[in-house]
Amino acid sequence: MLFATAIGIVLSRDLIAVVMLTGIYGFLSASFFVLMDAVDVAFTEAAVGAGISPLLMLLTLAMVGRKEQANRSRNFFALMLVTITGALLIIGTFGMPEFGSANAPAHTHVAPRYIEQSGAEIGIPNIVTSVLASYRGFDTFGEVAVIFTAGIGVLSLLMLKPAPSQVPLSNGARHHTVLRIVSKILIPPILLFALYVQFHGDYGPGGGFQAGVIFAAGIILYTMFFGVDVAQQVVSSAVLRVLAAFGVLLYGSVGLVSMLNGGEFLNYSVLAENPLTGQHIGILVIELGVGITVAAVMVMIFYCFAGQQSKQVEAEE
Amino acid sequence: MTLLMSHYNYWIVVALMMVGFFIVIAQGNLVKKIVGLNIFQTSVFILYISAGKIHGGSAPILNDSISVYSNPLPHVLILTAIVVGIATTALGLALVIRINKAYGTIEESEIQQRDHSC
Amino acid sequence: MNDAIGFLSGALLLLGSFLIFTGALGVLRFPDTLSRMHAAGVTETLATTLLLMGLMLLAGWSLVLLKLIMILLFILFTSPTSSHALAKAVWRHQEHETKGGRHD
Amino acid sequence: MLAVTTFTLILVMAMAMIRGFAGPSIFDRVLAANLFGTKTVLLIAVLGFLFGRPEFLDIALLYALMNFISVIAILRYFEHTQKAEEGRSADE
Repeated sequence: MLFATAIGIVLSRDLIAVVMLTGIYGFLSASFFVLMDAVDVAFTEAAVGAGISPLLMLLTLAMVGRKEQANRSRNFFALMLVTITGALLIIGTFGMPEFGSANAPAHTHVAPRYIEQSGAEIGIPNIVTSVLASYRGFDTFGEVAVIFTAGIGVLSLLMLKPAPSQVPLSNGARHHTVLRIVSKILIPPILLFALYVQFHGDYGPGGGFQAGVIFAAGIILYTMFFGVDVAQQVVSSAVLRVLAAFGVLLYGSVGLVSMLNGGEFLNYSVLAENPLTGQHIGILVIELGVGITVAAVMVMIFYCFAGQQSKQVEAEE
Repeated sequence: MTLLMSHYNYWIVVALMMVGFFIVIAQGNLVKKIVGLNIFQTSVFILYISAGKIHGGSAPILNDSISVYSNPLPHVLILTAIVVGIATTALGLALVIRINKAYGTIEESEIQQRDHSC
Repeated sequence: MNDAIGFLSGALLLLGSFLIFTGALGVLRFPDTLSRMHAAGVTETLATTLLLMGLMLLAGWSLVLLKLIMILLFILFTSPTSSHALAKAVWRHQEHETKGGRHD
Repeated sequence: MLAVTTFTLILVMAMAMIRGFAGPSIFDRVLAANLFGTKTVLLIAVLGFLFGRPEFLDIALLYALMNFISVIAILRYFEHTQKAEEGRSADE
């Protein structure tokens, strides 16, 4: 089914249809991840692949137009190249271990240690969270920094001049009474759900990345109904910038504090008398940092895109 | 036959990857190229996740009643990769918007024409 | 008692599946957008409710039940809303088309 | 029973997808995507019970949320472009 969707994306010329299919594709791959036992990944993919990325593409399309031109000149060559590469890769797969076998090399190196020891060393049930936040804390720190940098990049490309625009997107939403009221009812539970995901990440699927995206989704929903300007009065972009940096700094400072307490950078065991409690505190705080950064960057990116859009409307009128 | 049954996940990955690759090299539209890039990315995610699956295993959340877990390590890697992926996608789309502003089009061929003519 | 609950949930699940199938058939076969939307919108709420109720009976009293109720509430809120918005958009679009036609 | 439901759901998802490919108007595609999303929510819930680990309903909840948001976003987009077009034609 995934493959069918992908083919559909290739064939479709109307870019909106492409975006719709991308959404379906995201849902499908997320379901696949659930089947493969990767619930945390499915969580993230559902929020990102099926929610945020089609949204951003739509906003882009609103600015650049939706029709694609026919372009057949290089197709034959491209098809050849793709077929050859694909054939080579398939030959390569014959050397790969069998699907689902427990003896594959990937399962014999460090993973058993994580599965057997993390319960005793970190003390939280969700192994993914403990690997993410504790064993590979350095890595995750890097990822958060990457997201922060991407946020800065988008900001510098689409710098939003704080000119008070009189034509916000919200004009169209005034007569959508049903939609407005329903979304007003729904937004608080969404934000609450985000917080639940944030703090429940130790025990079930969830964590900072997912919670950040959900929180951003709630604010984006609000923005879509009430316009960028109104939303900026609630969460201004200056606050967002500070928050994005604050998340990264929070993460880093946890590392520094553990160094000051005599451990290594990001070694949470020294944060409290009992190493397990220390790990708990450390993971909670850095997940919070991750969540804040992700949410702030996502909303920031959305503001940038939507702000461009309302500026363009003004330019046209 | 056993080979078919035991390696089909890799073939799905290869097929998806090639579709994404095809979109990136053959299509002139920049937004569509980004979609293709996303498909390519997802195929890599699927490769990792399916490598982490163990038959009869369950999701890696500790529970007394379960003894076999799937490998949590690929999950961690892909989790962060997805979020980084959306960040880069956003950056790419922002670039597309700027290109559209500067050139008035997002078709690769037209952009090249304009570059050559001036 | 347990048998009765199992039977009841099975019946609910079956009925829900049947309704969903009819809805999808309608979406696939009906001639124009608005009637397709009708097929989807009408079956969606009832079928979803039936299915989730069947699952609730299986779940028994637990956190799972609470989550199922949350999902049910959420779908009950959003599904008619999005149908409404979609129908409105289609209607406007068609009106727009005909207006444009008259102008030409 | 659960297996039957799962099978039906997958079948329905396939049907929605056909509509998504074929859909003559863009609204048909939106409808298909919406239907697809709702069915995915149900599928995840049912699968959770089928595999005996029903704790993962959070994911289903998130799917429902995302489905709603994307449908609303698309419709808002249409309104926006339509208004822009109307503005343009009024200028001309």
